[in-house]
Amino acid sequence: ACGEGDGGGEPGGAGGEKPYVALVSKGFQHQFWQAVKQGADDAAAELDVEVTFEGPETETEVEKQLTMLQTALDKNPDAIGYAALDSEASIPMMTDAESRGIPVIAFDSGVESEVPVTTVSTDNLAASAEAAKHMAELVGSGKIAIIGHDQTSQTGQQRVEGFTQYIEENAPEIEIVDTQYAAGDQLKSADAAKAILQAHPDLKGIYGTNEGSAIGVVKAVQETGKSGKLTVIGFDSGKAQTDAIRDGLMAGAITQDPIKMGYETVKAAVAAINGEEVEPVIDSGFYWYDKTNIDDPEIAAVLYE
Amino acid sequence: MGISKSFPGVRALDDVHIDLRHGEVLALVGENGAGKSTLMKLLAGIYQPDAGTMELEGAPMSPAGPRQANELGISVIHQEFHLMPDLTVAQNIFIGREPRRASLIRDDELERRAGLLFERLGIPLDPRQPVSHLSVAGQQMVEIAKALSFDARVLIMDEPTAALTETEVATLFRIVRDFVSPRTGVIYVSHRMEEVKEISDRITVLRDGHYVDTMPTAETATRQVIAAMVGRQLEVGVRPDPAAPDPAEREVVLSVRGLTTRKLLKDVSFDLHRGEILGFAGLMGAGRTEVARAIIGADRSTGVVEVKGKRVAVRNPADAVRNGIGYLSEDRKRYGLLLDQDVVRNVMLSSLPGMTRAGFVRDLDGRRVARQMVDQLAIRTPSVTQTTKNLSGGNQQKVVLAKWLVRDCDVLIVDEPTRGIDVGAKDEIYGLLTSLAAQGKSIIVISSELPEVLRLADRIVVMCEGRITGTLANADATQHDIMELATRFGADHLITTGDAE
Amino acid sequence: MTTKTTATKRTPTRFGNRQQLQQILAFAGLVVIFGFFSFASPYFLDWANVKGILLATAVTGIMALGATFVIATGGIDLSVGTGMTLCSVMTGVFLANLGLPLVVGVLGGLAVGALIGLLNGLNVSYLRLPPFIATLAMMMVAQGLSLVISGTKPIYFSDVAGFDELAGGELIPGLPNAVLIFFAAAAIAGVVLSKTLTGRYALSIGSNEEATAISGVDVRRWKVVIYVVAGLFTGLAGVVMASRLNSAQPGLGLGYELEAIAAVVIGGTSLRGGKATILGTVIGALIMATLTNGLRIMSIPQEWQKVAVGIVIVLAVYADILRRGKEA
Amino acid sequence: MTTKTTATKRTPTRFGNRQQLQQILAFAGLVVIFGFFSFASPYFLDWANVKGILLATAVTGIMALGATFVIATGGIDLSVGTGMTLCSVMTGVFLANLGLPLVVGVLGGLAVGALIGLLNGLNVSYLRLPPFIATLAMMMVAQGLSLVISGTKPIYFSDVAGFDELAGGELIPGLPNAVLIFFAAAAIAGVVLSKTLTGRYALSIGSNEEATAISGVDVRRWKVVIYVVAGLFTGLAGVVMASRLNSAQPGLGLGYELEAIAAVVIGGTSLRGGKATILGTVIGALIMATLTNGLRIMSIPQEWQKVAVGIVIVLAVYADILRRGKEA
Ligand SMILES: Nc1ncnc2c1ncn2[C@@H]1O[C@H](COP(=O)(O)OP(=O)(O)OP(=O)(O)O)[C@@H](O)[C@H]1O
Ligand SMILES: Nc1ncnc2c1ncn2[C@@H]1O[C@H](COP(=O)(O)OP(=O)(O)OP(=O)(O)O)[C@@H](O)[C@H]1O
Ligand SMILES: [Mg+2]
Ligand SMILES: [Mg+2]
Repeated sequence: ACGEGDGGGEPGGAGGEKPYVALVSKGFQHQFWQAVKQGADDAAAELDVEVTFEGPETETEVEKQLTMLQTALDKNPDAIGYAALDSEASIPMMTDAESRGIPVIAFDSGVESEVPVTTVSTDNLAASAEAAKHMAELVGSGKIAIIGHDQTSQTGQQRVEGFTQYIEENAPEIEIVDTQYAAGDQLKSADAAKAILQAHPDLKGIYGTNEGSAIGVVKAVQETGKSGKLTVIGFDSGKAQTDAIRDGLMAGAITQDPIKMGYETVKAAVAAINGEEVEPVIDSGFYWYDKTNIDDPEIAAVLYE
Repeated sequence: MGISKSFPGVRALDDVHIDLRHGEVLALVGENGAGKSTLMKLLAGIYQPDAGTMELEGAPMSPAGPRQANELGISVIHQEFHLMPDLTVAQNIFIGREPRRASLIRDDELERRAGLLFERLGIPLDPRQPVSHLSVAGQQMVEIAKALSFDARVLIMDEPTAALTETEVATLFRIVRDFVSPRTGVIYVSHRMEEVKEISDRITVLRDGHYVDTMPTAETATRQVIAAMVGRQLEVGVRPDPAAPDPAEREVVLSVRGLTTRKLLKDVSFDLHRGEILGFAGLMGAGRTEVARAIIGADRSTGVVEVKGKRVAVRNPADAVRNGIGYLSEDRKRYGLLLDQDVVRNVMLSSLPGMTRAGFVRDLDGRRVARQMVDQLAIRTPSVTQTTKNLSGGNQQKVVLAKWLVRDCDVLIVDEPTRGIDVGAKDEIYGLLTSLAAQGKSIIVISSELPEVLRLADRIVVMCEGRITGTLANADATQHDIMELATRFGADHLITTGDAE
Repeated sequence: MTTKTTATKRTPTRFGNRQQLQQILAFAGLVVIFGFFSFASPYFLDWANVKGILLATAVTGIMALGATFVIATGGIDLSVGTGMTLCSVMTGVFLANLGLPLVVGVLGGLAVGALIGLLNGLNVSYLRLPPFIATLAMMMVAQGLSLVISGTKPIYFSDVAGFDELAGGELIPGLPNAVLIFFAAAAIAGVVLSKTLTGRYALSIGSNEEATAISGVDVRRWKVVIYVVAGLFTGLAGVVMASRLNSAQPGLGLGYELEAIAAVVIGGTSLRGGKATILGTVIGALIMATLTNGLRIMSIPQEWQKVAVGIVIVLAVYADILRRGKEA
Repeated sequence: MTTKTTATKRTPTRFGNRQQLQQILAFAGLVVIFGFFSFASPYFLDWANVKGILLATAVTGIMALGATFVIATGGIDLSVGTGMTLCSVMTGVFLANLGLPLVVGVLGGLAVGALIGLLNGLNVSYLRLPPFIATLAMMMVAQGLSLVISGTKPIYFSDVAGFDELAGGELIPGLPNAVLIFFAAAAIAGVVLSKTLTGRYALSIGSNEEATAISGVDVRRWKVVIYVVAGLFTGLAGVVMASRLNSAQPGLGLGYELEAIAAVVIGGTSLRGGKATILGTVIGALIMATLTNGLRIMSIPQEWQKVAVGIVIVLAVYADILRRGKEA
């Protein structure tokens, strides 16, 4: 990615003076993506660049996202941040970006292409294995279930896969009896979790793979009056989830560091615009948090309301 | 063994037989709901008989559907229109028979054929016009043209003239006479006895789903036919002596001044007095319906409408009804009925707010009123909760009339009020309207049947081309006078019969 | 006057009875589905599970009640889903942000629903927009406004005492209030549809709008009223949703409109208008929720669940058509 | 024979001409929107961006073409979105998994679309299911099957030489094939709608189904044909989508049906049936894509974009209604 070519390297963007970084994410109305946006905005203020942020409604809308990416390219930004819903579908556009001389920073998940100068992401497989590790410790043995948030996206699949793999390899006495998906919708996740609880009255734990799923599970446990009898493990944060952990309804959850993810993405983009070297992979990290460490400054900093 | 056909709760036809001879016009008459249309639908393959057989030129015939009936040479003009409003006239006529080249429809050829057909029949319609732009009479003409576009041996016409004025009826009769040949025949269903007299060779009478008799037209008096239809002697009423004092001297209830619409009406002005029946006569398209629609605010117009001396702003029919003006449309299917709802709901529709208590609709009242109306108008229906779609044409018309009788407006505008209603009931309705006027209601009767206008009206307004060409007191009016006023604008006849040249 | 009244003697059944019979029979599909799952899974008939099904029906069910009115006129309401969300969010603003009293907040939520309905109604009546377009636009506007107003963050009711009891409490022990509210709303909707001018005119307009207008009904005004009534149900759904989640989730709602409309249509209401029953809508909503629940209880893989639901809907509606065909 | 025909005299313009005029005027809304954005953003009128808009229109546009036929009959097709996905996935199975020749795979994709249409048509015609229900069920079944068949993972065409060129190549330099295919499909759809029996009967059925049947048209059979035609367009959309993404994404598709139907309705086709124009549908699809693109180019925050799109749709359709009202 270098600044040669017609217009691509010139300071473009809406303002015309500040460098302009367009971020195309996987979503925009979920709390997680809003936190990424916040990190990006922080960096933008700090580094004096202009940032826009958008993403499709759900994490299945690969084509919508490509159209967004296309529009973003047409706005002639100085750099692009891109969280690919499909790691291959955007390859032609990566080439397009390269030919226009616009550097690309991948975030959240990678792209099957040499074009992105770096990838800022959480290792979802490792993160969900961490969730599994805690589940195994807390449950010991018996039946557990998973409420997934998305059956087809890479993230959605990895959050289930990493968890399942860990249980299979490290906790043979635990059985995953069911995995249902409910689109991250709290109400639908609650209904799904209740149905599973009904079918498996001796269930000992449920893992929800994102904020909506996890809160839905908590709701289900509350509504079936099984509070305390069941180990609930969640993912991401948000007020409802942190409250549930404080109240003991949820044993704990994995949090990524979305703010850092957004921040690092923009920081890397600015570095690329200025022609500086960037690390090929930037790990934005993840943490396990529960009642005991929820108020640690290190954790509190990465949790969003 | 005759033909039988039942519907839930109704035995529409019970052991009925008719025979149509080569080269004749057979009239089929009977009261509303006698089963005429049902019989015609059996011949057309729309219904299958429960029992009985049909033969065509000696060979057994049982059309499984309308198309098969067409192929057998049976062509039908149904009482209810079967038109596609969004398609053009030509597209409607040739639906299912589109000329094609390389599987593409040739609309130019379609229009040419339709044009030729209209020329042959003397029907002044534009083949390229969408049917939704046509008046009821225009739609009826399309149906007629469509039926005649087939190479038919048997032509069935179920009340084809109900929406037509005399000039078009003359055209139609010429068409029928042209059609009849030694290898063809016509079955003609009508409630208009003069027409039956004029056009038919024999008359078959149905009553209550049963066969009554077949009589040669030339040797039968109308009185006898009517007696056979209703099963007793019936006095056909004459216009009662004009009420005294002359209604035209009472106070004006509705005054219309300078009513003008962009499309047709020019400066229409008239007064309607209390207790008066005002007739509106004119040819098809003269604008009588337009006057009514303009008054009730269904169409945009300029001009002044005063009710009891006070100027009123009528922006929509709801305003009109609020001011005591009700309008019964000539197009009962489109503007009259809730076809998929029952008699009770139809009858209650205009009067609903008056039939509530504490905001709740009193359905018992509605049912009582509906029963009353069913009795009063002799509506033939298995129950007041029958869906109106399943009623015979004439009975549907009675339901619409009942709706307005229940509403009890001071001014009632009735547009072709007896369309499709049998002779007996017609007289009942005439009596009813006359007694309403006697009670002090004011009524405007728009009708294409001059005898009807002459029978009912105190005064007659004649229209031509959107203008009022004259107002006649009934005593002075003759059919001839009216026709002259109705064709005031010279050679501009809407439909001219072939021999007029 | 003639006295020929062969008519009345030809009525074998009283219509009233027949209609009741029909509606009772409409349960059949639901009963078969229930029977099947009870047989297939020992857990299905537990009261806890039945309660779960009812609870899952409540929110979509309330939306479907409102949609029934609009569909009765021959229209369609695509704004029920995100409209419901906007009502939740506004309830959140009233209660959690502004700290208004509970009753005021709840009424406020309903009022927002009525306002959504009012705008839909005005657009349909006076701008003569097709209902599909008017409510599609409203669907987008409501979705956008929910996000703008909430700042794309959930609004929590944790500090609003008693709000979660609204839907989650059990006035009748064992039966969550959400379900109670749904049934009460259904009863009201039933009366409104069949016994008030609003309902009657909705059906008349759906049956034949032009004839209704010529009969002296101010169709435009009544259409607005009908959409406002639908909006009130949307508002109620929003409040119940917010109470159930004890938070207003601005991102939710899209897709609920299809579920609600599906419930209405499965219940036998015709999208062409003129025919609608509230009992049908309730049953339609129950069928949808029961199917989803039953298949989950049986641990059918998610992807097959979709296929199964699709097929069962076809069968259920076809059975209903056969049954009605026989009676007619 | 008289030649004075009052009826003709009152029809000033030939129907054909007027309709053409109307369609040309329908561009107005689009032109205004285009004009506004060109003024508002310097990047908007770049060929690259216009190309982007056209590309974004292509897939939904092709689906909308098919939906136009169903809507012309007075029906609705909710299965275009996930049906399209199933066609992508099956194309993937044919080409990537089974390694069939390119042409066979593409025709196979279309055939799957036709099969979806066939099932919809049979359900609507012979089981007499309301189109809403039949296609809703198909929407679910297709979604489920896409996931089942693909094993919930995308199928990549990386090894299928030339497949991505299908949509991504540029036969006419500067214009992606996807756009070319869309325009070609629109031309074909236009001819089919206005010049073949399929189209004529679709409009006729939508205008008055009973009358069409009584006129001797085998309505049930033709409805099946019409749904199959719609299905073929769904299939084409699936192939183009797969080629554009160079992969079949099984999770995609839900929600596209609303966009497609919206494009049709914005284009002036009535959901009551009987009235439909292909040019309208194309314009409708372009309006939707242009709006979304323009607002993005202007960097309007995403939540406000929704609100703006909703309002502009109301305005555009209202302007269209006013214009048509004046002419009538
Ligand atoms: N589809 C139907 N379902 C139920 N009843 C029907 C149906 N069609 C007709 N009927 C009933 O059958 C009887 C005969 O109806 P039909 O239409 O043949 O009468 P008609 O002689 O044509 O009367 P009109 O002069 O009023 O047109 C009527 O009582 C009518 O209510
Ligand atoms: N809904 C309509 N749309 C368009 N044109 C119409 C409509 N109704 C009537 N017209 C046309 O307006 C003209 C005036 O018709 P109108 O109905 O007022 O005449 P009329 O005197 O009542 O005669 P009739 O009812 O016998 O046709 C006719 O030429 C008719 O074709
Ligand atoms: Mg009849
Ligand atoms: Mg008239």
